[in-house]
Amino acid sequence: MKNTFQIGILVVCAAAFLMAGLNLSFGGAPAYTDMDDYMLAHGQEETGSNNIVTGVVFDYRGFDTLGEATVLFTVVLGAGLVFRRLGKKEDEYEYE
Amino acid sequence: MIELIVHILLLAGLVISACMVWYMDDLISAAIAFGAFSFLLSLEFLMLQAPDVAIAEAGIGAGLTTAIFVIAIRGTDKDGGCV
Amino acid sequence: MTDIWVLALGLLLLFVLGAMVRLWLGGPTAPDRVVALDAVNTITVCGIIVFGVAFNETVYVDVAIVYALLSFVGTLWLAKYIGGDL
Amino acid sequence: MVADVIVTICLGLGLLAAGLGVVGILRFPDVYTRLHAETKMTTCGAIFICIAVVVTEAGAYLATGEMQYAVLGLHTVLALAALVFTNAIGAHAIGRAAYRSGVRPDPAVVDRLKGVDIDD
Amino acid sequence: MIENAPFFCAGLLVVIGLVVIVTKKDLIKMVMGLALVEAGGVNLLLVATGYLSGGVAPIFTNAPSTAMVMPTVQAMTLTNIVIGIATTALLLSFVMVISRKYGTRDVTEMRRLKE
Amino acid sequence: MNMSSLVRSGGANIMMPFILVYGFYIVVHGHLTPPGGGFQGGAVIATAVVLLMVAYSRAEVRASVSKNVLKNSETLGLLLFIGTALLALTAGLAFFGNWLLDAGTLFGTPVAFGINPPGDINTGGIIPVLNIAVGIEVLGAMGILLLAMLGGMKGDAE
Repeated sequence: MKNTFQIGILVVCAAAFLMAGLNLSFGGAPAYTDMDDYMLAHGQEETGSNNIVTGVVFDYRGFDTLGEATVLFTVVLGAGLVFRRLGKKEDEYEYE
Repeated sequence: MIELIVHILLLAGLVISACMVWYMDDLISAAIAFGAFSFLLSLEFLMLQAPDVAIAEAGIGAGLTTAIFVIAIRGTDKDGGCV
Repeated sequence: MTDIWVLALGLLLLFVLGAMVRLWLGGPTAPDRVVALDAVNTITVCGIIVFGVAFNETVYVDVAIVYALLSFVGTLWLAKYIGGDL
Repeated sequence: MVADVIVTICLGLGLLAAGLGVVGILRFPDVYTRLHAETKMTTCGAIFICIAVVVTEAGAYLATGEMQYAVLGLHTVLALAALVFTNAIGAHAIGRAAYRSGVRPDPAVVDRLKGVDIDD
Repeated sequence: MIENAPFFCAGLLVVIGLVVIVTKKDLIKMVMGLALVEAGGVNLLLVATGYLSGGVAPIFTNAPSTAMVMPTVQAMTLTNIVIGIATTALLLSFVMVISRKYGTRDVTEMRRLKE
Repeated sequence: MNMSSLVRSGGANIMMPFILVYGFYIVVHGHLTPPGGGFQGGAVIATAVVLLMVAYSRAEVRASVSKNVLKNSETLGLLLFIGTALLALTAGLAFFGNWLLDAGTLFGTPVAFGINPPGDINTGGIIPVLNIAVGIEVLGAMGILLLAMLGGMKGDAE
């Protein structure tokens, strides 16, 4: 019973994703390109970078990158905390 | 037309390696399949004109992902054996 | 001349699929699969170089250099695990 | 055009070598022979493919004088050097790990490493 | 139909990752399924959405022409890759700790009040 | 008993400087070349550190790779990132404003518009600085993650 339920959910998910793939257009004209057109037209003079992807990452969407750096810092903090506590509790597994 | 054939071959390799991750019961074989998946994914990004993403995927997937999975597999083994 | 390079790219991808047969169906032990993974790495580097020439993307070969420099690190980790050193 | 002939021959040789390497992976009996075939033949194929690329780019550079073709050729040589060097290290590591993990060669051959301490 | 092959492949990768998460009982295998969804499906879908046929990469150094693909999705994917590897590493750290506490990796054998 | 293999460690010693140099090239040329940027270069440099970890045994890794250096480099990267963004407030711009753009000083040359094949490394404003900051941070984060996971394994390898 439970197995049938899981398989049903997976079939519904697969059908949804494949239907979504039918309606998108690969390599064609997207519906809204205003933001990308603006970035390609003015990005070089506004950010001073020849690589528009770097310009978008560090200038237009800088807060995104700041959040990413914070996530990375938090992950390192969590991993270090987990293993340090473990090393203190049991003598067999040393860390530090 | 021939670019489409190249795309389809590459995507077939991607799906096959993903199925390999699902199929393998041996964990180290699954990690190897994940490495092959990462390489082919990076080549697909290169085909889609995204060299920045491709080089990030190559640098992350080549060394770091395999290293993390291998360390985790070794760190959770009971016997710590091989094969 | 462009068609020759694209054809070579297709053939290299067929070789990748052939190596993946050993990775999935064959390979009674893990070292066989690592050997197949090494073949996939090498042929992928060739594929990137051929891709860069075929579509005249002159700077994509940098990605191939990163592949060639870094792909053996994963192989070394797997070999270290299989050999029991880790 | 003599350069086109050279490029075609080198590319064909490289593809043939890479294909033979894959066939060797699929057909050989045990790990060590597969490792032998794979490392040698795919590296050989990479060398020939890179020769074809370098000849093409040199021809384009001499014909047009644009710098990007020369850059592509030089970077190809760098990638080839890195590939050749790292393949050797990887093959050594795989072979050593396979022997240490207990996989022995096919019983028809003599195991010359039986009594040897290979820890270092 | 067949031109949309990258979108179908992305959908299939997401579904395969979900199948791995649902059907397997090994914790590391489940993390691998999550990494398949994250690194495979989502990134491939994003990058394939921004692709324009005939466009080149959005870099003005050595570009052959000025018909370029969309840069925003590539920037978002670039952020997503690093976050993906970081979360995968954190999850695997938790798996190592859990496995050491319960002595197994199998989710069906983990009980809170076993001992 | 558990000595490191000579070919593996020697090969790693030879390959590591090239990977480091290539990673720095990727980081510094982040605003010019296609495979450029802080994330990618940081990942490549972190792979060089990971290569050191795989080439030697665990005791040698514990003795040679310093955890404090990686930890401090990660903190330094984040601080440099936020500090560079904050300094835009002193120039009268918003947070993350490009206060070095076209200033004539470091990275301040005005960029040539359109397709310019060689590129000029002295352009870009604060973008190269942020590239370097993110590169340092990714290097420290990945290195400390791998080192923590390696130290968290069971200690019966010998």
